[in-house]
Amino acid sequence: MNIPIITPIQSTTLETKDVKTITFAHPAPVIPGQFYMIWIPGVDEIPMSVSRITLKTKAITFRDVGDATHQLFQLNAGSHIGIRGPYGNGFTIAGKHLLFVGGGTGIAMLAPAIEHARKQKVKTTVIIGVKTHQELFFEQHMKRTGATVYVTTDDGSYGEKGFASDLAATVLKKEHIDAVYTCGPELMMKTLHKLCKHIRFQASLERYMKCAMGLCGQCCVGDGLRVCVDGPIFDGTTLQKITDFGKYHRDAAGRKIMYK
Amino acid sequence: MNIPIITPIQSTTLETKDVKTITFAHPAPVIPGQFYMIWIPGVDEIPMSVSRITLKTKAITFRDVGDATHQLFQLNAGSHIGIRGPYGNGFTIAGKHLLFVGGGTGIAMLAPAIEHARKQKVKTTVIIGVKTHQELFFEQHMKRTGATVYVTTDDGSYGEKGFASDLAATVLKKEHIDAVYTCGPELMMKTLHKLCKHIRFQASLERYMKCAMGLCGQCCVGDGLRVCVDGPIFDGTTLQKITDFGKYHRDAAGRKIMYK
Amino acid sequence: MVDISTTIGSLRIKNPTMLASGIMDEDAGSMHRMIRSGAGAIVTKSIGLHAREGYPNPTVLELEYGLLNAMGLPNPGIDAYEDELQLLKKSRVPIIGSIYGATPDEFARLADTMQHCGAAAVELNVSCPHAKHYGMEVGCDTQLLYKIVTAVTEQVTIPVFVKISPNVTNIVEIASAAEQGNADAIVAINTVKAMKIDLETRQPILANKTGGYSGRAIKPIGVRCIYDLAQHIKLPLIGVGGITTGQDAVEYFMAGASAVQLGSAVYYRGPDVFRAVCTELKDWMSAHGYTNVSQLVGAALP
Amino acid sequence: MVDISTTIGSLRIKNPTMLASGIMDEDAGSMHRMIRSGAGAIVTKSIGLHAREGYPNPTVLELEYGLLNAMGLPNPGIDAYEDELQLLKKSRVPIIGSIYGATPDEFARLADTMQHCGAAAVELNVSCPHAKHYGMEVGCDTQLLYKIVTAVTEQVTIPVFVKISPNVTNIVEIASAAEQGNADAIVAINTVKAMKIDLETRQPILANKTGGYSGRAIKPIGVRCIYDLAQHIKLPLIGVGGITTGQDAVEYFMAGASAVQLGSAVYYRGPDVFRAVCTELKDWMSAHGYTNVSQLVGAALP
Ligand SMILES: Cc1cc2nc3c(=O)[nH]c(=O)nc-3n(C[C@H](O)[C@H](O)[C@H](O)COP(=O)(O)OP(=O)(O)OC[C@H]3O[C@@H](n4cnc5c(N)ncnc54)[C@H](O)[C@@H]3O)c2cc1C
Ligand SMILES: Cc1cc2nc3c(=O)[nH]c(=O)nc-3n(C[C@H](O)[C@H](O)[C@H](O)COP(=O)(O)OP(=O)(O)OC[C@H]3O[C@@H](n4cnc5c(N)ncnc54)[C@H](O)[C@@H]3O)c2cc1C
Ligand SMILES: Cc1cc2nc3c(=O)[nH]c(=O)nc-3n(C[C@H](O)[C@H](O)[C@H](O)COP(=O)(O)O)c2cc1C
Ligand SMILES: Cc1cc2nc3c(=O)[nH]c(=O)nc-3n(C[C@H](O)[C@H](O)[C@H](O)COP(=O)(O)O)c2cc1C
Ligand code: FES
Ligand code: FES
Repeated sequence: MNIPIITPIQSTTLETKDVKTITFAHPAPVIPGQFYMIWIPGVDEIPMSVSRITLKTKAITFRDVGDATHQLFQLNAGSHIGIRGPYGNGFTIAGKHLLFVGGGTGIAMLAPAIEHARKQKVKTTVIIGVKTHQELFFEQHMKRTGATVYVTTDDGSYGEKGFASDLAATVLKKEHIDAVYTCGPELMMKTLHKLCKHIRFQASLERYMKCAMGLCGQCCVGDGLRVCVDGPIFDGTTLQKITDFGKYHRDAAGRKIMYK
Repeated sequence: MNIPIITPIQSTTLETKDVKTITFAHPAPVIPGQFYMIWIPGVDEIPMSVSRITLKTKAITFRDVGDATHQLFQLNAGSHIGIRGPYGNGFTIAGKHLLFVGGGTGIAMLAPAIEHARKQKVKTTVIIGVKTHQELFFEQHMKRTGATVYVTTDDGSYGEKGFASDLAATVLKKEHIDAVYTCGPELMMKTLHKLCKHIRFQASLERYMKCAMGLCGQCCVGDGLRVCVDGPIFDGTTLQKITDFGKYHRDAAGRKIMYK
Repeated sequence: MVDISTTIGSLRIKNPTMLASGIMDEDAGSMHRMIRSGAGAIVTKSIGLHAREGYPNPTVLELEYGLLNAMGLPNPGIDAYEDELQLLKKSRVPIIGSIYGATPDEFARLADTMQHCGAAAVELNVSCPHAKHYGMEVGCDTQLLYKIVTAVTEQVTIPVFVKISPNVTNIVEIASAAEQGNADAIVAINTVKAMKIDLETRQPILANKTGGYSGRAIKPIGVRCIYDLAQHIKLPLIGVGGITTGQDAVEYFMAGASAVQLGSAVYYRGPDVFRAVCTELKDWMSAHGYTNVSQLVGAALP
Repeated sequence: MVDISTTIGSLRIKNPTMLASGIMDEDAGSMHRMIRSGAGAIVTKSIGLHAREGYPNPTVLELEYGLLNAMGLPNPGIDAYEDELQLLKKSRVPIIGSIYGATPDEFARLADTMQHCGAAAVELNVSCPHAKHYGMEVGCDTQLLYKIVTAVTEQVTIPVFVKISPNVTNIVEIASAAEQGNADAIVAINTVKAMKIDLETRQPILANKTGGYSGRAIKPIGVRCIYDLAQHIKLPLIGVGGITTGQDAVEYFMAGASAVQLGSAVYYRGPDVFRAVCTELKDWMSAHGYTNVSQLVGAALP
């Protein structure tokens, strides 16, 4: 059986004015980078990466961007959502000094990987890139892991002014980084990918998902790679062969939508 | 799954002019008294008790009495039959001196129980009742187990003249018997049952069977006892409550057929 | 306190688990055992005017996820069956007489006898998928079905249930014909047409070659049928098909059924399945704050 | 030596396992992966004249013994899909263009484009059980179906397959209409109407409420459909429904299919299922002394 299991929300945290974290009981093991399908009964079912992993609970952190996320945003402790998963492959975390680059809400799904790295006492640098200070979240949380945390804002309202990828380029020049992990706008990840020709690289892709079971083909990239099963994490070599990476994704009808 | 598995016949033995033993590979454990459903493809599927049990092979022994048994009778080593089972409960063999009474082909299904008792070094008396000498089989086989074997023939052509139940009455008077096991014509078993008010008694019933899985109700006796699952072996106390025992059975349509 | 009694029109039953037709119901003893096992009502084997031996074996198989059968409507005929029913006259659990025939007149005569034998209701089997001239062949012809149901409802005063097949293009149309004929309830579903081939002998295993699929595999099909019917038919519905646990029963109730029937589950969980399902149902209801089956009926409808 | 190539009318395929419509076939990359995974032919997602987003999620569930889906025919529309097909033009594995529409004219236009894009055949989806105005709604009306098939066969020169539904009273009647319209093969079956209700929220889980049941649970239903069709229809048959192993394929062949399609098995066993099924098929055939698929086709027929 692979159907949504109705689960009560344990707690919610408002991270910014439009970003929320929802915690619920889910005792199954989850690898950082994996995701759930979250059913908002009567509305929609959408993919959400795991943003916090404990033995018995898991959390998701998301931005209110549309129908389903907006409904989800209204829910509070005690409300019920349907959970199926975890799905996908998750990150492979290895190396002596790791760089994590999160753009926008991307930092949410990197957080468990960063926590994991820090628990292994791995030297960890984190760049959180947001448009403006109000959109920033998880900075303190990441600092508490012992990672070195930089923030960039497009408008310079906090931290360094500029793009996360620019700062990443600087870090990559200065430090010896073994691996780069990223989640964020695909064009940002594409830029990072180009910087990481000789560094191990893993990026988490987002594609429209329906089954999340590797069957319907809705989420495919490249030569039939299913983001829901073969991803969402792809490494640099694989991304090299995915010609659509950074170029286009597809909508619910399967039409190409170019990134710009 | 509970479907006939096609199995080649390993060997056949002619026991009398119309009784045959068929041996086939079947590694599953079988309790003496249990039966198989034997599929003769294109003809019928019929219940047959196990007449010989080894670790890897099993046998059935049957009389050519109608359509299906006649077709089965023609088959030789290498022919294929379908096997499902074993089904039913089997005998509970316990006591210091046991009496087995087989009427007609009934001795066939008692044989594994007798062998089992003798392997446990239990004192065993066997009565084989047949109409006439030509119908006798398994006498030597039973003797080789070390049991005391008596034969009765209705016409006196061999052994003692008379009914198996008459001889059983004599044995029960002379010896201290702990338990009686029987298979044969139901009226004979009914007579024995009356003799065994104070002795542990187990009889194997035959009823028309269809599913053999306890579902269709075709084989039911008494208050809904399914011969295929709750039997075919019933003990004296249970038989006491089965008002149809020795009175009638039912045909394929469920009509009562009186014993006479 | 949880009350699991339910009503199907004017028929009240102590618990909503009925024995489905064709399972452990050819003789009084078997039906009595099912009563003792906790069934809320008993549906008899489908009985015709004359004795029928049914098909040769194999007649029943267990496949991976369900059962497959082609019994061929074996039954001793209504006259012989009367004797069985007489023995159950004192039963406080309702006996529902399942009958099959080819014409309105046959159905009416059978129903009449069932009523005389004390049946609390009759169930018209117009849905057996594998008997020439009977069952589905009758039940897919809406005009004939209408005539049959009318003939029966005019003949007897006990409630008339019509058991319909999922093997049709439009199940609502069939049920409507029964509704127009004044049926008191719709029972759905009978088995789904299916088959199993033995690869070694290159032949269908059932003697009748094709048969009817039942058990857990067909539950999603049965639930859908009840859900569709509930949206278009005003009659009470009785759900059948793959019900094996108390939760399965809840699913059928939510789809719109007022009671359920269990067939294959008697194989999967033994005759005690009725008591088990009732316990599971009560437990589920009290854990979820329901006190009455009627609160569940149709809960998932739009 | 075992030869598992097969023919469906004039179409010869290297192995008899085709990718079923709707699975991993919305874009050229996916289809290319399925080709690399060993599929003998690819059936595209069902494509219409215009883009369709399909139903909201949940659209696919795994039930106990099979899958349940109500995608709602999502597709980018034939114009956008042309680009995908262009990328497969060099493929040596036949691409079969699945199309859906509401009228004969729509089907004919779609078929025409498919032919221009290099499709080796078209498959008319007149059997999707959960899309208003399309699929089954079209395929259950024998007159409309006849007109659609005729329109398509008059329009294109490539073979025309018609994929039919098991959710009908008489599947042979439907296939006959297609046969009369000059179809080249019948594909059976599409999914079986079914549903799943969530007990906690008291609502159907699929956004579309009801959907289509596929996978292992429906194999006995699909085999029966092919077996019935094979006895009444002269066209080559393609079996679909629950095929997961080589032995499942053998069962469909014996029932009368000349080739098979795999859908849900891609979930159960991964994309490599095509290669696995072919290996199992070859092993079974050589163990049983068969050298050619045609020796199996219809072996279980009376
Ligand atoms: C593997 C994966 C992990 C994700 N993790 C997160 C996360 O941790 N936090 C977060 O905020 N967002 C995450 N997303 C994105 C999130 O799924 C979408 O923002 C959400 O589905 C939007 O739904 P909506 O109804 O609110 O928006 P809509 O108004 O329906 O659409 C807004 C946009 O969201 C996307 N979207 C809508 N439905 C889906 C769907 N079924 N699958 C994928 N994308 C869809 C489309 O691109 C659409 O254009 C993830 C996406 C994927 C594929
Ligand atoms: C549990 C059990 C174990 C049996 N073990 C043996 C055995 O070891 N040796 C042996 O010779 N016989 C045994 N029988 C009897 C055997 O099954 C029948 O002799 C056989 O079925 C006759 O089939 P037929 O087609 O040859 O005869 P038919 O001409 O069909 O019928 C002859 C009689 O056999 C009986 N019969 C037919 N079909 C069935 C059926 N499906 N189930 C039960 N009875 C049937 C009927 O009473 C019928 O009147 C056993 C029966 C049962 C119930
Ligand atoms: C062995 C067997 C015999 C059946 N006989 C009948 C019958 O005589 N009349 C009838 O209406 N339905 C008959 N059915 C169908 C069941 O009553 C029921 O509709 C079907 O099996 C689905 O329910 P289930 O999944 O609980 O078994 C029979 C089913 C089985 C398995
Ligand atoms: C997710 C999914 C999507 C499907 N989409 C289509 C489709 O677009 N067109 C079509 O003709 N059949 C479609 N089908 C039906 C399959 O092609 C196939 O007929 C059915 O699933 C039975 O085969 P299976 O048991 O091997 O899956 C779909 C099935 C599934 C599971
Ligand atoms: S969402 Fe269906 S294959 Fe990935
Ligand atoms: S033979 Fe069916 S219950 Fe015994």
